[in-house]
Amino acid sequence: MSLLSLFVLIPLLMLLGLWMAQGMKQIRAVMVTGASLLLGLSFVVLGGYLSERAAGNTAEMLFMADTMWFAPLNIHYAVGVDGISVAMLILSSLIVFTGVFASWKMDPMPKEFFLWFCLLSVGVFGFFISIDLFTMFMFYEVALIPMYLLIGVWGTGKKEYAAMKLTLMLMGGSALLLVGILGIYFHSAPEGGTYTMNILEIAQNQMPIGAQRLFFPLTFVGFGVLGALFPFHTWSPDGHASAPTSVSMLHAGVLMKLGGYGCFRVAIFLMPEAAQELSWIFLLLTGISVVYGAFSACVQTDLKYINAYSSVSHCGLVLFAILMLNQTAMTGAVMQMLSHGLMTALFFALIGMIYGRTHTRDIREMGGLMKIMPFLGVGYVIAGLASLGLPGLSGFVAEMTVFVGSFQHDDTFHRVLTIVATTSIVITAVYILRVVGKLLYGSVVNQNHLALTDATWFERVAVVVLIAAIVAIGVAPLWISNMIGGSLAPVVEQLLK
Amino acid sequence: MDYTNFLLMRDELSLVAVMVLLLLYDLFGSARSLRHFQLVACLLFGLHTLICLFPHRPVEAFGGMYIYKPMLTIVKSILNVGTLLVFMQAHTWLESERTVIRRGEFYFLTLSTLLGMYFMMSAGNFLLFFIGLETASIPMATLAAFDKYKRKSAEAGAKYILSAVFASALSLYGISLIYGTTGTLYFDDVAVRITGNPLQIMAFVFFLVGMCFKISIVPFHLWTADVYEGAPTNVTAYLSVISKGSAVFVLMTILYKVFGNIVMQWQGILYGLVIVTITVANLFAIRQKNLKRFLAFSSISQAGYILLGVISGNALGMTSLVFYVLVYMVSNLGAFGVISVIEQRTGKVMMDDYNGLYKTNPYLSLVMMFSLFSLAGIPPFAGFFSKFFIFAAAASEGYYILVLIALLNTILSLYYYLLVVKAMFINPSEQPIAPFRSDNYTRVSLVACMAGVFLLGILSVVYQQISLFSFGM
Amino acid sequence: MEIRLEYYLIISTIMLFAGIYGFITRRNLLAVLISVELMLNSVDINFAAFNRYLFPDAMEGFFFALFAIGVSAAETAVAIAITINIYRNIRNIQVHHLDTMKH
Amino acid sequence: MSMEYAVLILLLPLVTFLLLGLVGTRFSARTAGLIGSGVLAVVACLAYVTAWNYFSMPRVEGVRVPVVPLNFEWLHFTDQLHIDLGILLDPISVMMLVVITTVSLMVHLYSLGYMKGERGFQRYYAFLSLFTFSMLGLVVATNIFQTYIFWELVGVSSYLLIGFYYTKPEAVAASKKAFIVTRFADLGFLIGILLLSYFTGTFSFERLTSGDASVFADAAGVTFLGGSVIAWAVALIFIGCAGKSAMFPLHIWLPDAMEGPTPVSALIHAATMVVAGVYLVARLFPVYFFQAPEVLVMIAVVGAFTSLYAAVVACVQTDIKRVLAFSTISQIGFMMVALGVSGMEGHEGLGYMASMFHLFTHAMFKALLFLGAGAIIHAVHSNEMKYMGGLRRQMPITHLTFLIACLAISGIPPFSGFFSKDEILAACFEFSPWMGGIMSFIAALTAFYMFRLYYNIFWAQPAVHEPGHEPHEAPANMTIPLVILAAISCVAGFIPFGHFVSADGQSLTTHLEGSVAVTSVVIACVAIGIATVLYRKGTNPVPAHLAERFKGLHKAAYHRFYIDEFYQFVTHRIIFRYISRPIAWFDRHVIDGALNGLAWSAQRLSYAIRGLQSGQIQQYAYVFLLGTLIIVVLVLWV
Repeated sequence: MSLLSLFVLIPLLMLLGLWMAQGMKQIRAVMVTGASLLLGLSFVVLGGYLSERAAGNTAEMLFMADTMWFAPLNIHYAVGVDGISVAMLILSSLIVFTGVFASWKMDPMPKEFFLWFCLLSVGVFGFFISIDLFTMFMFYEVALIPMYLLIGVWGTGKKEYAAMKLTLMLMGGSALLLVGILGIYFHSAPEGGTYTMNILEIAQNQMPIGAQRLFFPLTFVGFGVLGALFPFHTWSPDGHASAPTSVSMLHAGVLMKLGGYGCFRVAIFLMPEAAQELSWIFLLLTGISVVYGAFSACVQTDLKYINAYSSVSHCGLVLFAILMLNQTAMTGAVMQMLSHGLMTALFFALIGMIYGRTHTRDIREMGGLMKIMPFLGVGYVIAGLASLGLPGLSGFVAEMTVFVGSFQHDDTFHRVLTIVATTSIVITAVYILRVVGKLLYGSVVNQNHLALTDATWFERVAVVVLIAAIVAIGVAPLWISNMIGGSLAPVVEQLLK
Repeated sequence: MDYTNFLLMRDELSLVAVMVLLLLYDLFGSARSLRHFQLVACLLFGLHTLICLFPHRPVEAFGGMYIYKPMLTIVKSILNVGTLLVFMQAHTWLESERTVIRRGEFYFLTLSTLLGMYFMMSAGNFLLFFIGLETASIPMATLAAFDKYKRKSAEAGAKYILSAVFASALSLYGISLIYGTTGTLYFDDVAVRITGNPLQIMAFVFFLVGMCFKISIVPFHLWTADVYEGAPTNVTAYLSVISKGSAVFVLMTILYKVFGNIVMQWQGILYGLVIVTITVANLFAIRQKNLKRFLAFSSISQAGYILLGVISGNALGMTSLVFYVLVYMVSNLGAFGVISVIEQRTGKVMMDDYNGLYKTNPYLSLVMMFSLFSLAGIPPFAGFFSKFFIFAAAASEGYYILVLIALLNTILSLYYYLLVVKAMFINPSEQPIAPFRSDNYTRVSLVACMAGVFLLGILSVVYQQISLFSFGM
Repeated sequence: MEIRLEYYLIISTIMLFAGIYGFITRRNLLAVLISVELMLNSVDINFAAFNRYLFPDAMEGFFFALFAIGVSAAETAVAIAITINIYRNIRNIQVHHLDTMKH
Repeated sequence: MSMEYAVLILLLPLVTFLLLGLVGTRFSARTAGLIGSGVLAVVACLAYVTAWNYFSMPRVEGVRVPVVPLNFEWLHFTDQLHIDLGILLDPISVMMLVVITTVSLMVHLYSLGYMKGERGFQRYYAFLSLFTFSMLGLVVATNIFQTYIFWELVGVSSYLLIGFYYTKPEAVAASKKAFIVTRFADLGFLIGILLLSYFTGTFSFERLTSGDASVFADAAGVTFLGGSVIAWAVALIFIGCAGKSAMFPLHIWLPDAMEGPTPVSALIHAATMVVAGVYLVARLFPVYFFQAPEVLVMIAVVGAFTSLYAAVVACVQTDIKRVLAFSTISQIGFMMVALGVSGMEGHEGLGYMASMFHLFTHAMFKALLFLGAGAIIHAVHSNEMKYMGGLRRQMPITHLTFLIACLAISGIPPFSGFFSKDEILAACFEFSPWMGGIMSFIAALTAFYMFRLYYNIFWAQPAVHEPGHEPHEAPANMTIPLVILAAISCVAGFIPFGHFVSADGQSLTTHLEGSVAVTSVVIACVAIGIATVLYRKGTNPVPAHLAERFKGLHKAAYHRFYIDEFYQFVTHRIIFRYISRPIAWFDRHVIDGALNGLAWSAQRLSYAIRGLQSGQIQQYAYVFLLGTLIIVVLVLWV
C-alpha cells in the first residue's frame, strides 16, 4: 500500500463511515476525522517530499507506486507526486477540511451531502496523485458528477439549470479530453512498440508533430473548460452561484485547478512542440479571460457572481501563465492555482456564511455588515486584499511570478499580452473595493440585519485556517516556489527539446 | 454420419435439457409443486449457467456447420447470466394473476430464443445462422405479445413479427445473392470468394441491414421504441440486452470472418451508421416521458456505441465489445429491474411518476441512478470503463473524429439520464410512489446488477479474461 | 426456348419488390402477411435457381430453400396468432390502427 | 560595520501591528495606544542610533557607501531575477528613517489625545503600526521589487486609514478612490519594473544605480516609439511615483483622502507616504540621469505644473484640510522639480540635495500644520474656515506653532523651509531662468494661501459657537507633539544637509545664493503682506470682489478645474457603462445564449424529427428499405 493511495482510501473509508453513521454528531465526527487525517497526510507527504529532495533524490516523481490494472491496454494504477502535485494535495486537503466546517449545519439530508462530498474528494485527490492517463481521467470524471447532485439538491436559485449546465459543459470538456488522451495513448510509442498511459514514459517518447497538432488543442480545451477558459467558462458563474457553500469552495478552490493542472501535466508536458506552435491561440483566449472576467465582475450585483467572474479572471491567469511556457511563468501558474484556490474558497465560505444570515446575496440589499459581523467582515476584507494582490498574501506572490515570467519573452506579442493581463490588477481592485465598500462599509441598509450574529466557532475554524494558509504562502513563498519550480524543470526541458 | 458430433454441442444440449425439464415440469407438475416453479427454473438455469461457464477446446462439428471457440463461452455466459437476471426480475410479473398460468411458456419461449442465439453464434454456415436467427426472433414476437389482454402488448408483438420478417426477408435475399456469387454457404469458403464486386456488396448490404434490425441501428430501429414500450417490461429487458448482445456479437464475427475482404466498405457503412444511430437516438431520447420508451432510445444509442467496437476490426475491438455488452447488460438490467418492479407495484412508468422517489424508496432510486450513470459512462461505475475501452478500440484504428462525435453525443445522453436522476432526487412531488418492499428475487437480481456495475470495471480480471480469447480479423 | 437463370432472377426480384410494395401499402394485416410471404418466396426461388444453374454439384441452395420455407411457415403461424390477438383486442386488423405508441 | 539591529526598526512595528490587529480588542484603548506609541518611541530611538552610526562611519574615497545589514532571497523568479528582502542603509534611506519615525512618533502621541474615545481605537493603532512598518520597509528596500511590495502595503494601509470611519460614505468613497488611483499608477510602476528588469536582468538598486553601463548593455539600441526602452521603463516607474506622490493628473485622490482622521493625514498624506514617489525617483536618480535624461525633464515639467496647479487651487479652498492637501501637492511638486533639474556631480547635484532637504523639512512643518489643523478641527468640530476665526485667543499654543509652520512653508528665514526652498529655487534658476521664475511665483502663491489660511483661522471674525462647545486649547498630549515639531521646524534649516545627503555621495557644501534668497524672501513677504491686508480682519471685501470678477476662474479653481469630474466621467461612463456592462451583457446573452441556443435547437430538432417514429409499421418498413437502398447507392457509387 503506497502512502499516496491513502489519499483515495481515506475518503473511501469516510464514505463507508458515513454510510454507517447515525445522526449529525456521528456524521460530523466521521467528516472531521477524515478531513483531519487527509490534512495530516498531505503534510506528511509534504515533509517526506521535501526531505527526499533535500537528501538528493532527483527522481521526477516520488512515492511512486505502480500496479498493472488492465494488462491488455497496458493501463496501470500508477501514482506519484512531484512538487506541483504536493502543492495541489495540500490545497485540496485544506479546502476539504475547511469545507467540512463550512457545511457544519448542512440541511437537509446531511448524510447524502457528505457522501457526495467525499466522492468528490476521492476524485480530486486521485487526480492529483495519478501519473497514469487513464487513472487520471477516471478520477477527473469521478470528481465531476457529484457536482450535479450537490448543486441540484442542495443548491439555491436556478439550481437545476445551473447543475445541468455545469455538468454537461464539463462533460463536453471531458469528451474532447478523452479523444486527446486516446490520441496520446496511440502515439505513445513508436510503431510496433507497447503503448502506454504512463505520463513519464510517454514523455520519454517524442510524439509525432502531426499528432501533437491534432491532440494538443483537444486536450487543452478539454481541461480548459474546467479551468474556465474563455469562451467555455459560462458554467462557472451559474454553477458557483447556485452551489451550496462548501461545494462552491471545493469546486472553485480545487476542481477548477484540475483544469490548469491537467493542461500543464498532460497537454503541455506530453505535447511540447504543439504547445510551442499553438500556444498563441490559447494565449489570446486566456488573455481575454483575464480581462473579460474582471470587467464582468465589476457590474455584478450577486456576491457569488462577482466571485465567479473573478475566478474566471484568476483562472484565466493560470492558463495564461502555463501557456507562457517558461519555468517562472509556470511556477507562477501553479502558485496562482494555490493562491486562487485558497482565497476563492475563503470568499465562498464567507459568502455562504453571510448568505446564511442575511438570506440575500445581492449587494444592493446589504451594507454596513462590518459593524454587525466584524469577524466575517475582516475575513472578507482579507480575502479581497488577497484577491487584488496585496503583498504578504498569496495573490501577490503568484501574480508577480506570473507577470515576471510572462515578460521574459522577447517578442511583442507576449509582452503586449502580459501588459494586458497586468491591467487586471487594477480592475480587480475596482470590483473588490466596490464590493467591500457596499457590503461591509457604510451604514446598515436593512435594519433586520442589526440582529444578526457574528461567526460561530466552526465557521471561525474554516476562515482562520484558510487565512492562515493564504498568509503563510504570502509571507514565505520561497520554499513553495522552489518546490514547484524544481518540479517544473523536466517540463521546461521537454519544451526546450 | 457421426452422431458423437452432437456431444460437442455441450452448451446447446444443456440448454435443451433445461427446456425439456421445465416443459415437463410445467405439464406434469402438481399445482402444489408448481408454486416453486420460479425457484426450480432459476436453479435449473443457474446450473446450466455454471455448466457453460467453463471453456473447452475449440471444436468444429458437422463439417464446419457448427463452430466453437472459447470466446463463445464468455459470450454465452454473459447471455446466460443476463437471462438469469431477467428470470429473477420477472418473478413479480409472472406471479401476477393473469400471467401465472403461462409462466412455463415464458421460460420455454425465452429459452428457445436463447437457444437460437446459441446456434446463431456458433454457426459456421449461413444456414445454421439463419435458423438460429429465426429461432431467436420468432418466439420473441410471442414474448412481446405475452400480455395478451393488453392492446399495447399485442401491437408490440405484431410490430415485432412484421418488422422481423421484413428484415429477415431482405437479409435472406442478401444471403441468396451471396450464395449465388460464391456458390457456398460456409463462412470460411464465402470469406475466400468474396471479391468485392458490386453484386456482392449489394448482397452484403442486404444481409447487414437484417442484422442492423436486430441490433436496432438507425434507420432500421423504428420498431424498437414501440416494441419496447408495448412488450412486458421483463421481455423488453431481455430484448434490449440479450437479443441485442448476441446479435452484435454475431455481426462482429461474421464481419470479421466472412467479409474481411470488403473491410473498407463495411467500415465506411458502419462509420455512417454509428453517427446516425447515436445522434438520432439521443435526439429522440431527450423528449421521452415514458421510461420504457426512454430506455429504448437509450439502448439504440448504446447500440451505436457498441458498433464502435465492431468498426475497429481488431482483437481490442472484440474484447471491448464483449465487455461493453456485459456492462451494458448489468446496467440496463438494473434500470429495467427498477422500472419493472415499480410498474408491477404501482403501474407507473412515466418519468414524472418518479418524482421524489428517493424520499420514499431510496434504494431503488440509488440502483436506478447507478445504472443510469453506468449507462452514461460515469466512473467509478463499470460503464465508464466499457465506454473508454470501446472508444480506445475505435481510436486504435484512427477513428478519432468518429470517437469525438460519439463522445459529444454522450453529453446529450448524460442530459437525459440526468433528467431521470433529477426526477428521483431533486423534483418535489405531491404524490410520490409509496414505499414498498420488493420481492427477494428482484432484490437479488438488483444486487447482482449493482455488484456488476460497481465491480466489473474496477476488477480488471473480467476484461483481461475476455481479452485472452479475443481475436481480430 | 431455353429458360435461363436471369429469368428466375427477374421473377424473384419482381416478387421481392411486389412483396415490399404490398407490405408498405396494404391496409389489412393479413394482406401484409401475404406480402411478406411473397418476399420470402422470392428468396427461395433465388436459392433454387442458383443451385440449379450455377452450383449443381451440391445441394446447399435447395436445402436452404427448404429450411426457409419451414421457417416462413413458422413465422406466419406466429404472425397470424398475434393478428388474432389484435383482433380480440381492437376488433379489427387494420394496420394503421396499430399506432398507440409513437414519437 | 554591522547594523543588524536595524532589522528591529522594521520588526517592532510589524509585531505591534499583529499584536494589536489580532488581539487588540483584549486590551483597553489606552493600553493599546500606549503599546503602539511606546514601541514607536523605541523604533525612533533605534532609527536615531542608526543614523548616528551611519553618518559617523568613515567615508570611502569621500563617498558615503551604502550598508546592507540584511538581504535574503524572498521569492525566486529566475537565476537573475529574484525578489530579495533586505535593508539598505544609505544617506537618503537613513534620512527617511529619521523622518518617518519622528513624524510617526509625533502622530502616535498626538493620536492618544485626538482619537480618544473613538470606536476602533485599537484598530487605529494597529493600522498606524502597519503603515509605519510598510513605510520603513519601503525606504530601506534593497531592490525595486521590495519597494513595490512595500509600496503596495503603504497603499493598503493608507486605504484602511482613510476609510477608518467606515460608516461614513465619503470616507469609504475616498479610500476607494485613493486605492484605485494609486493602483492604476502602480500598474505603470509594475510594467516599468518588468521592462527594466528584463533588460537589465536585475532588480537590485545597487546594480541599477552603480553607474555600471554594462547593466544596461542589453537595452542598447532597443527603442519603442522613439524612446529608448530604459526611458520608457523609468517613465512608467515615474507614473507609479506620480500616483503615490499625487502629481497631476493622478493627484485627485489626495484631497479626498483628507476624510481620514487628521493625524493620519499628517502622517501619511503629508509627511511620509506621499513623498515616496520623490524618494523613489531619488533612489533611481542615476538611472534617470544617465539613461533617460529626457524623462528627468519631463519630471521637472510635471512637477512644476502640478505645483502651480495645486497652489492656484489652494488659494480658493475653504476646507482647511483641503488647503493643506493642495499645499502638500504643490510642495511635492517642488521636490519633483528639484530632482528634475538636478545634475549628478558635485554642485550640479544641488537639486537632488535640495529635494531631499525639502522633503525633510516639509515633512516636519507639514506634519505640524496638519496636527495643528487637527487640533483646530478637534476644537470647532468642522473643517470649514467659516466656522473658525479668532482662534488665537482660545488656542495660543496651536496658534503659535501653526504660525511657525506657516512661516516655514512660506520660506521666511530662519525657519527650515527657507533653506530648503531657497536651494530648490537656486537649482531651478541654474536649470533655466523660466523654471526659476515660475517656481518663485509658486513660492509666493504658497506664502499667500498659507497666510490666507492662517488669518482665516486665527484672526478674522470669530465664528459663533454653540454654548458649551466653545473652542479650547487641545490637551497636552496633543500640544506636546506640536511644540516638538515646531522646534524642529525652527532649527532644521541649519542642518548642513549637503554634508549628509548628496547626489553623488560626496559631501556638498552649500551656501546661500544671495540674489535668489533675497528675491524669494521679498516675494514671500509681499505675498504675506497681501494676505494680511485681505484676510486679517476678515471684513475686507476685495477677495469677494475678486472672486466675483473672475467668477469663471474662481469657480473652476474651487472645483479643482473639474479634474475629478473628468475622472468620474471616464470611470463611470466609459469603464462601467461602455466596457463592463456590454461585456457582462455579452457574457449573459451571447456566450450563454449560444449554449442555451444549442440546447434549445437540440430540443427543436428532436421535435422536428419525431414524425419519423409515426407508429406506422409500414412507414417503418419504408424507411428501412430506403435506408438500405441509400447505403447500397452510397457504397457502390461514392
